[in-house]
Amino acid sequence: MNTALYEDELLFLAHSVTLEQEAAERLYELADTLEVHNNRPLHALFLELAQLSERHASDVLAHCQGRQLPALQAWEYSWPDAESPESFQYSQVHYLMSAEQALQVALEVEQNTLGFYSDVARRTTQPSLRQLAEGFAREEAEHVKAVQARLQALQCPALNNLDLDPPHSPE
Amino acid sequence: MRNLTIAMTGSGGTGVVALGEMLLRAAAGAGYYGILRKTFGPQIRGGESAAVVRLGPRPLASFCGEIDLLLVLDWSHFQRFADEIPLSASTLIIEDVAAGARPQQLASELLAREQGVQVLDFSGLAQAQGSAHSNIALLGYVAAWLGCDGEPLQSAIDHRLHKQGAEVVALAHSVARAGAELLQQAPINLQPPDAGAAAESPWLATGNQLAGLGALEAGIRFVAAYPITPASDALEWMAGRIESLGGRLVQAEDELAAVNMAIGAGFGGVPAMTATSGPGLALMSEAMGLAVASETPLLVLDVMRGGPSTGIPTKSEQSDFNLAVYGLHGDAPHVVVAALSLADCHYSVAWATQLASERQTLVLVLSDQFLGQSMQVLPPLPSLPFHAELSRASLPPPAGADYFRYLDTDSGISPMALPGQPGGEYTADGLEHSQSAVPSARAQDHEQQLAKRQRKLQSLAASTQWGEVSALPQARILILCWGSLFPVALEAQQRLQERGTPVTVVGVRLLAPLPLESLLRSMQDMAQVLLVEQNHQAQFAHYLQSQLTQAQRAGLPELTCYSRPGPRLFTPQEIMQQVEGLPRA
Amino acid sequence: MRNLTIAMTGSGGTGVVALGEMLLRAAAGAGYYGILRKTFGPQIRGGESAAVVRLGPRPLASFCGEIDLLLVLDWSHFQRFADEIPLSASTLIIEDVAAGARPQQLASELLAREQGVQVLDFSGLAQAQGSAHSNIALLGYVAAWLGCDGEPLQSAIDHRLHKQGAEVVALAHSVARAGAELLQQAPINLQPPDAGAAAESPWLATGNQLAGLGALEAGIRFVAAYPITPASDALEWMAGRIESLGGRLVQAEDELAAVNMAIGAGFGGVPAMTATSGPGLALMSEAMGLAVASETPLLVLDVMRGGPSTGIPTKSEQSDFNLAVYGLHGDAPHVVVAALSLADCHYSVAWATQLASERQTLVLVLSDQFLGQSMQVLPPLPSLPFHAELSRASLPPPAGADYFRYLDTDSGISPMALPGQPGGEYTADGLEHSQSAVPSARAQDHEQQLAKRQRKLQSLAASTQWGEVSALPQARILILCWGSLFPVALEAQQRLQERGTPVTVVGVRLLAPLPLESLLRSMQDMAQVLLVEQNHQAQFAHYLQSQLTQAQRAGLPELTCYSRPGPRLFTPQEIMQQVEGLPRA
Amino acid sequence: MLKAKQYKSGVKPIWCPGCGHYSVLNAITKAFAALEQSPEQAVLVSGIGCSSRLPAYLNSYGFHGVHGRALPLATGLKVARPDLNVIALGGDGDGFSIGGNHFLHACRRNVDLVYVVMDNEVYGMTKGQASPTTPEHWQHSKLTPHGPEVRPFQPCALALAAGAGFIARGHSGDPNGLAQMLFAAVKHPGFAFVQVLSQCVTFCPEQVQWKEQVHAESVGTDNPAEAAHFLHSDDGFAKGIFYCNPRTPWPLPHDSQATDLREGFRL
Amino acid sequence: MLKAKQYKSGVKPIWCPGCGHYSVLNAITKAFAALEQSPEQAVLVSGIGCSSRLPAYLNSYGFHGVHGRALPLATGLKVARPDLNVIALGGDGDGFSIGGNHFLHACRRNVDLVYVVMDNEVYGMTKGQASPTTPEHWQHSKLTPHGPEVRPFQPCALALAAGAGFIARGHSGDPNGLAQMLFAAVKHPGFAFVQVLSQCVTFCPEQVQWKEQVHAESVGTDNPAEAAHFLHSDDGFAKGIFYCNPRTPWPLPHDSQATDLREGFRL
Ligand SMILES: Cc1ncc(C[n+]2csc(CCOP(=O)(O)OP(=O)(O)O)c2C)c(N)n1
Ligand SMILES: Cc1ncc(C[n+]2csc(CCOP(=O)(O)OP(=O)(O)O)c2C)c(N)n1
Ligand code: SF4
Ligand code: SF4
Ligand SMILES: [Mg+2]
Ligand SMILES: [Mg+2]
Repeated sequence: MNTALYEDELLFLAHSVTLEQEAAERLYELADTLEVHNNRPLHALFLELAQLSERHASDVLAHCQGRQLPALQAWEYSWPDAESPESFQYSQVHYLMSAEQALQVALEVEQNTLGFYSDVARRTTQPSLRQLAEGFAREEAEHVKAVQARLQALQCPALNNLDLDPPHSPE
Repeated sequence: MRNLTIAMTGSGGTGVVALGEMLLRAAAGAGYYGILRKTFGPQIRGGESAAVVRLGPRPLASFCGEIDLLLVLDWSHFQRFADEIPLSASTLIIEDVAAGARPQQLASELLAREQGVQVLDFSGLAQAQGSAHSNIALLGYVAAWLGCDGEPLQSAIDHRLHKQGAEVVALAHSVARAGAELLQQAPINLQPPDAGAAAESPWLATGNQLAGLGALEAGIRFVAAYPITPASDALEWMAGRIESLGGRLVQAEDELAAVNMAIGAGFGGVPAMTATSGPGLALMSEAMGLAVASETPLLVLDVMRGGPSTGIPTKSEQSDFNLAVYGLHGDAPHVVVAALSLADCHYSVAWATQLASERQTLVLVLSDQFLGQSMQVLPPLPSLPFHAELSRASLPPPAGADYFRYLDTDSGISPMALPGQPGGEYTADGLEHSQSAVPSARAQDHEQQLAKRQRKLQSLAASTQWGEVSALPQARILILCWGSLFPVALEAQQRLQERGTPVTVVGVRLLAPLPLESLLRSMQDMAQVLLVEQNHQAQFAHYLQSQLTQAQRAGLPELTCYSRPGPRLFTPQEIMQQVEGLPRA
Repeated sequence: MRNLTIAMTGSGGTGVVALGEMLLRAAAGAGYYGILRKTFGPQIRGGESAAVVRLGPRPLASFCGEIDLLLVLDWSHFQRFADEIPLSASTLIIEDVAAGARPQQLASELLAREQGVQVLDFSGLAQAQGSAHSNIALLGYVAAWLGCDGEPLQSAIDHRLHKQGAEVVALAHSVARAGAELLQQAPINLQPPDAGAAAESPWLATGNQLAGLGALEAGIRFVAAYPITPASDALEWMAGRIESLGGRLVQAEDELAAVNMAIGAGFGGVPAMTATSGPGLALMSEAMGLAVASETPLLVLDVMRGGPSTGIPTKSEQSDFNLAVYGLHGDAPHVVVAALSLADCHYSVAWATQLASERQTLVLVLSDQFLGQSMQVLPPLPSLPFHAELSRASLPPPAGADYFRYLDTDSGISPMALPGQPGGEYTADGLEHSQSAVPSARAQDHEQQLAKRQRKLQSLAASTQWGEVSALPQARILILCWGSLFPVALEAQQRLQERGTPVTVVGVRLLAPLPLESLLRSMQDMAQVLLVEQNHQAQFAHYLQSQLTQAQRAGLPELTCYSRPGPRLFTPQEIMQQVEGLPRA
Repeated sequence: MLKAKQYKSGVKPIWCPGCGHYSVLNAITKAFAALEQSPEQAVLVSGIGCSSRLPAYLNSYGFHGVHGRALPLATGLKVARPDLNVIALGGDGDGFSIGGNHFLHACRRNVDLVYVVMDNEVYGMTKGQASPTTPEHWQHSKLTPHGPEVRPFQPCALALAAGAGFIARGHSGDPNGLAQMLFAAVKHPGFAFVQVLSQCVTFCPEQVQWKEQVHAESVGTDNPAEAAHFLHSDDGFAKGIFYCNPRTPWPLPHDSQATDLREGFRL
Repeated sequence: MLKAKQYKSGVKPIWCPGCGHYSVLNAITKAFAALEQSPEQAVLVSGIGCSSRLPAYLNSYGFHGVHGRALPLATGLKVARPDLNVIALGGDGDGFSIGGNHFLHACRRNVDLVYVVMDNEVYGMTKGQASPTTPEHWQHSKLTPHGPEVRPFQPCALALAAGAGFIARGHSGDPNGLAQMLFAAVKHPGFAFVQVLSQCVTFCPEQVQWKEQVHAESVGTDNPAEAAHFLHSDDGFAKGIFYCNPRTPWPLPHDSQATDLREGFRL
C-alpha cells in the first residue's frame, strides 16, 4: 500500500470520495442485477443501501468543497485489497441471496471501510488528516451499527431455500 | 376425454420449473397422460419462467391455445409470456399472496372477468414449516385437486429431491401435505381433467432423450458432440450411456471437427452421428458433402431453433428445412427425415441410423426445440426393427479379386470395405472418382457417380416409413404437414370432426427424397389441401411445388399454405381457423 | 462471319498453353475477336494440357463443339481430352514430327478420315536455331496463316517473354519467323476465319479479372482471401491493385475467417468482399446468415466448379445454385446474382457491390470456372453507374435523437450508422432483436424483422438489371438460362435462326429474389420453354417451379428442362438439338 | 472527459449475480475513462457466450457476431478502419475451442487489436460443459461425466508460441488491476492478449476461491525464451503482464502509386 | 513380411518431379516395412493439397477428406477403431492454416495418432500462395506481393504449448532418418507430431538448398520447459526428435456396467 496516503490530505480525500462513490455505483448495479433476476426483496434492499452510500458520498464530497483533488486512474489508488474496501465483491452475490446474507456482506464491507479510515487515523503524522480520518471513522462506525441493527431486526428465521430451478441455456 | 392445461409462472428460483416437472410426474403416477413445456427469460438463472402442463386420459403430444388454470408464484414480467400463455375469460387464476403486483395491463382485465383471481397463502404455509418453497405447497394443493397427492406425489418429490438428503425430502413432503390440506378450505372451482388407465409403467421423456435412445438402440456407437441449444441434451443423454454399450462420445473443439470425426468413425464401420442446431448445421455443410461424395454413412440430428443466425436459440421453428434439403455444394443428394412427434424422435432417428449405413450416405434428421425439449408422459415405446449393421451384401469380395469401392451397381449401392478387411483397401475420396476410387475428372465417371449416388436413394421414396396418414373416410380436406406440427394437426383433426368437418392429416417423415407418389395419392380425392409449417418463407411448400411436374400440379386440388415463424407455439386452434377459412370447394 | 476453333495439345512442358495465349494475343492484334480455354491434367506441372482458341470477326463469348484445326505437339494422354476436344471427320490435324505415337483408338479413325494428318517438323525448325520450343515454331506457322505474323505476333511474344531477357525474346522471334516461313511450303488446307475491324484497343481478359475490376470500380476496398481453384486468380488480380486505391486485401487463415473479416469491414462502412468456390462457400454459410440477420453489407463471389465435395476443381459446373439460394439456416432472404458472360462478370459484380451496400445484406454472385478462367478478346468495357457508397438516407439522425438501427421502415431499409458517428452507437447482432437492436425473443419483434428483411429485397425483382433478353419477333420458343450458359444459348439462337427456327433467349441475372413478373412476361406468348443449365439435378428449374403459383403455372407453355453436369463444356449444338427435339406445339 | 460509469449503455446485463463478467465490464469502463475514449470511436466485437454479451452493455459501437469468430470480425474491421479502437472479446469456449484457429493467426498477424478472453473454464451459456481450459478431472458436465480427461489449454503459452507481442493475465476480483492491464493493452501497438480469470458462479462455484489463489507476478519480459520458460512452469494463477515486445502492427504501409485498373487489359 | 515398395499402390503420383513428397512416401513405406505393418490395418487420412494426395499411393486404406480436416477425421476413426494404425497427414496449408484449430486440439487430446505435416512453406496445390510457415518476406505470390509480412508459424513450439507428447522434425532429403522417426512416432503411445521439411520445387525452388541448412540435433528431452527453451531459439532447420514424453492416450478406459437404456424413462 502506498503510504503517501497517510500524509497527504488531498490524496486521502480522493480515496474517500472514490470509495463512497464506487460503493454507491456497485450497489446500484447489484440492485439492477437482482431486479433482472427477479429477487425483488434484495433489489429493494440494495437500492436502499445504494441510496445510503450515495449520501455518504455527498457527505465526504462536502469535505472537499473548493479543493482540487488529485485525478487518479482506477489503479492508482492504494486500497488495502484489490478493490476499494466499500466494494461488494461480485463473487459474494447470488441470485437467491437472502437479506441476511446481503446484510452480512454489507456489514463486512462497512467494517473494512471503518478499518481503512481507522488505519489512516492511526498512522498519519498529520493532525488535520488524523482529525478528518477519525471523523470519517466515527461516521463509518455509525454505519456499522446501522447495518447491525438491521440484521438484528430481521425477524425471519433462515428458511430452507434450495435452488430447485435448473439454469437454462439462452444461446 | 377432458384435457386440461395448467400454466405456472414465477421467476427462476421460485421453483416453477421444478413444480411443473413434479406435477407431471405425480400426475403420471396417477394415471394421467400429459406433456410439459418450459419457458424462460434470457437470464441463465433467476429469470422469469413458466411451465405449461397439459393433462388428460390419453397420450397428449401437443398443446392447445387454451389455458384452463394459471398458477402464479410471481407476476414479474408475466407480459413476456403473453404469447405463450394466452389467458381467456374462462382461465381460472390462483396466485400466491407473495406474487407481487399484477401486470398493469392485465390487472384491469382480470378484475373484469367472470372468474376472479383466487389469492392463497402458499408462501405462508411453507414458511410456517421453515421452508421457502411456496412451489411445493402449491404442488401439494394442485396434486390434491388432481387426486395424485398420495404415493404419486411423494415419489415425484423423492425423484426430484433425493440427492439433497432425507431432511430436505421430509420437509418437502410435509409442506406438500400442508398444501394438499388447503384444498379443503379453498377448493378449486374447476373440474379436474379425466384420468385414464395409463399404460403399465408409462414413460416420461423428452424428444431429445428419445432421439438418443433411437440412435443407441439402432446401433450408433460413436458420437461427436459440440454443445448447442437445443441439441445439447440429446448429446448429454447419450454421453452417460454410450460407453456401457462399448461406444464412445468425443467432445469436439467445434462443429467442423464433430462432423468430420463422425465421418471418420463411419468410414471405420462404426455407426456414428452428431447433433446440432442451425448455426452448427451450417458449419457442417462442407463435410456433409464429403459424406455424400465419399459415400460414408453419417447421421446428423438437427434440433431446430429460431433463425436466421443466432436467432432465437430457445424457441422452436421449422426454418432449417432449406439448409437441410439444399444446403450442400454441388449435386449432393442425401436423405432428410423429420421426426413427427416426441415418440417419433425415437422412430425417425432409429430408421435414419439404419438408412445411413444401408445407403452409405448422409442422413439428416430434423427435430426441433418443441419436440426436443418438451417432456411427455407416454406408453412405453416398442423396440424397433432398425439397425445400422451393414448387410453382408456390402462387403467386398475376398482378397485377390478385383474390388471396386464405387462399383456402379443397379441399386446404386456399392460394396463397402472396412479398414481391417484384406483385399478391400481403397482410398475414400471427395474428389470425383472412377468406380475403382481413383480420382477422375472425366465426364463419364462424373456422370456415372452422380447418377449412382442419386439412384441409391430413389427407391427410398417408396418406403412405407415415408409418413403417417390419419385418414377420415368422408374427408375432402387434407392437412399436410411435417415434423412437430403433426400432433398439432392431429388434434385439429379431432376437434374439427367434433364440429362436423372431417379432414385427413398427413405428416411427412421422409422429406428427401420426397415420397411424391404417396403424397399425390393422399391428395387425390381431396377438394382442398392445407399445408402448414412453422417458418416465414413456407419452405416445405415451395419444395413440394418444385417437385411436381406441370401435369401433376394441374391435377391437384387447390393448395393453400399457412406458414408462420416461431417463437409462438403452433396450436390446433389456428389450424382449425385456417381450415374453416378455406374457400368451399 | 466465319469463326474457327483451333485446339492445341501437348504436355505441360511443350508450352501448349503459352502457345494458346500468344496466339490469341497475336490474333487480337490483327483484328480478330476470340476466346481461349485452357485444360490441364491433374499434375501441377508437365501434365498433358490443351488450349482451345476460337477466333472470328465479332466478339466470341462461347465455344462450340466443332474443332476445325487440331495442332498436336504431343499425343500423350490425348484421350483424356476426348470430351473437350471432340474431333470430327472434317477436323484438320497438324502434328509435330516429335508428337509421338497417336493414341491407338484414334489412330485407325484418323487414317479413315477424308482429311489426313499433316506431319511437320516444328521441333526440327526450332532445334536448327538452338531452341527447344517447337511451340514457337508452330505459333509462327499458324500466325502466318492467320495473317498476324508481323507486329501482332512480335508483341505477343514480347508480352509473354520480356521478363526472360532480350536474348530469349530474340531467339523466339527468329524461331517464329522460321515457322511462318514454313507456311509457304506447307500451306494449311483450310480457309482462315474472317478477321473483323476489332475495336480501338480491344481488351484481353478473363472473367475473374473482370469480376475483380467490377468490384474495385464499384467501390470494394476490403478483400479477405483464402485461395481456392478457380477463384484464386480473381483475388490475386485484386491483390495487386487494391492498395493503390487505399484499400487492403488480407489473406485469411481459412474461409470462416475470410467471410467474417469481410463482415467486419462491411460493418465499418468499407465495402468488402471475399471470393471462393463450392467447398469454401459451404464453410461460409453460417457467417453469411450473420450478414443477413445483422444487416451488414457483404459481397461473396462464388466461382463454381464441379461438385459435390472436392469434386472436379478445375472444371466448370452450375451446381452450387442450391447452396447459394437456399444454403442458410433459418429464414434468411438474401440476393443471388449470376454473371451472364465474361464481360458480365464486370457488370454483375459491380451491380452486386452496390446492392450489398444499398440493401445492407448478403449478395452472392455466381460465376463459374468457364467464365472465370477463359480469356476473351472483347471491346473495352464501359464505365458503370454502380457504386457502393451508402446513400445519405441511411445515415442515422444526429446525436441526441432516438436512433433505431433496425427501424421498421416502408422500404425495409433502416438507417445504418457507422462506427465513428456520434449518436449512432448500436450493437449489431445475429440474435433476433427489436428495432432498437436489443436482443429479443418476442414473436412480434421476430415477425417484424423477418418481414422487414424480406421486404427490403422484394422491390429488387422489378429492377431492369434482372436479366438479358434477346428476343426475335417471330419466336415461339424461349430458351431460358442463367449464368455462363447465356452466351452459348445466344449462339444457338443465331444458328437456329440461320436454320429458320427463331427462338428468344433469356438469361437470368437476378436469381434471388426471382424476377418472376419479367419471366412470366417473357414466357407469355411462347409455345415452348426450354430451360438449360449445367448441373445434374436441374437446380434452377426446380427453383423456378417452386416460385410459381398453381394458377401461374397452369397458364404457362410447356416447360422442358435440359440439364446435365460438367465437366463437358456446354455447346450451342446440344442446345440446338434440344430445341429441335421439342414437341411441336 | 467521461467517468467510467458513463461508458455503460442502459441495457441491463443478463449475467447471473456473482458472475465475474460484471467486473470485466467495469474494468473496461475504467480503462476507457483513463484512455479518454470517445464512445463512438470504440467498437467491441464478440462471439457467442455469456461473456460475449458484453458489447451491448457499453455505449460504444458493438458487434455480437457468431460463435468463435470475434477475432476475424475484429480484424476485418480494424484493417478497414484503422481509426477505430477495436476490442475483441469473449469466453474461453468461444476463443479457444471453436475460435482457436483465429486466436493463433491473430497472434501471428499482429493487427493492432486488444483481445480479452473472460476465462471461466466452462461453457457458461450452454449450461456448463467443459471448455478447453477446464481442469482435466472436472466431472460436473453430463457431456463428459468422467471429466474431459484432456490437458487444459494454456492460452498464454500458446499466444507466445503463436507470436503475440503482449500477453497478460488478470482476475475479475481485481478490476482496477485489470483496468490498468487493459489500458496498457490498448496502448500497445499490435495484437495484445489479455486472459481474465472470471468466475462462473453458476457452473463452477468453486471459482470464487480464485481470489485466494491468484498471485501477482512481475515477470514482464521482452525475451521470448524467458517468457516461454516462465509460462511453461506457470500454475495458471499468476497475474500480470508476462510478455511485452512491441513490433510494427500489420498491415504495414506500402508505397503504391495510383494505378489505372483498366490498363492491363489493353492489348 | 513385406518390403517397403510392396506398400505402394499402383497409382502413380501426380507430384512434380523433384517434389519432396516422393521421399516422404518412401519413408512411410520403409517405416511400414520395419513395423511389419499389414496394409489393411493401416489407414492414411489426409486433407487437400499436393501432400494430401499421398494416401492413394499406398496400398493401405485411406481417406482423402476435405481441406484442413484430416485430424478430426483421423480422430473419429481411431477412437471408433482403436485396432487400426491411423496416420494423419497433409501439408502446411492444410494443417496449420485452415486446420490450425484441429492441430491444437489434437495435440491436447492425445489420441494415439501420428500426424505428419509435409511442410514446404507454401500452398503447392493452388499455385504457390503463402502458407502460415512462409517466410515473412517471400514475395513470390501474387496474392501477397509484398510478402505475407507476418511471422511464420512455429509448428513444433505450438505443438509443445498445446500439449503434444512427441514432437519431431525430419527432412525429405533424409528419407531413412525420416523412416526411423516415423517408426518411433508410430510406437509412441498418444499423439505424435512429425514436421517434415519437404521441398516444393515448383513454387519454392530455393528449398532445394535445405539440404545444406538442416542440421541434426539430439535435444530429445521429456522436460517441457527445456523443450520450450530450445524450440523458442530454434532456427527451423534442426532435425530430430525434440520432445518425447508419453502419457496415457485418450480415450481412457472406464469401468461401465451394461445399462438398461430404457430404465430411466419409467416413472
Ligand atoms: C456455431 C455454434 N455452435 C455452438 C453454439 C452454442 N454455444 C453458445 S455459447 C457457447 C459456449 C460459450 O462458452 P464461453 O465462450 O466460454 O462463454 P461463457 O458463456 O462461459 O462466458 C456455445 C457452445 C453456438 N451458438 N454456435
Ligand atoms: C475449403 C477449401 N478451401 C480451399 C481449398 C483450396 N486448396 C486446395 S489445396 C490448398 C492448399 C494446400 O497447401 P498445403 O496443405 O501446404 O499442401 P501442398 O500442396 O503444399 O502440399 C488449398 C488452399 C480447398 N480445396 N478447400
Ligand atoms: S452462467 Fe456463469 S458465465 Fe454465464 S452469466 Fe452465469 S455465472 Fe456468468
Ligand atoms: S507444386 Fe510443389 S508441392 Fe505440389 S507436387 Fe509440385 S513440387 Fe510438390
Ligand atoms: Mg466460458
Ligand atoms: Mg504446402
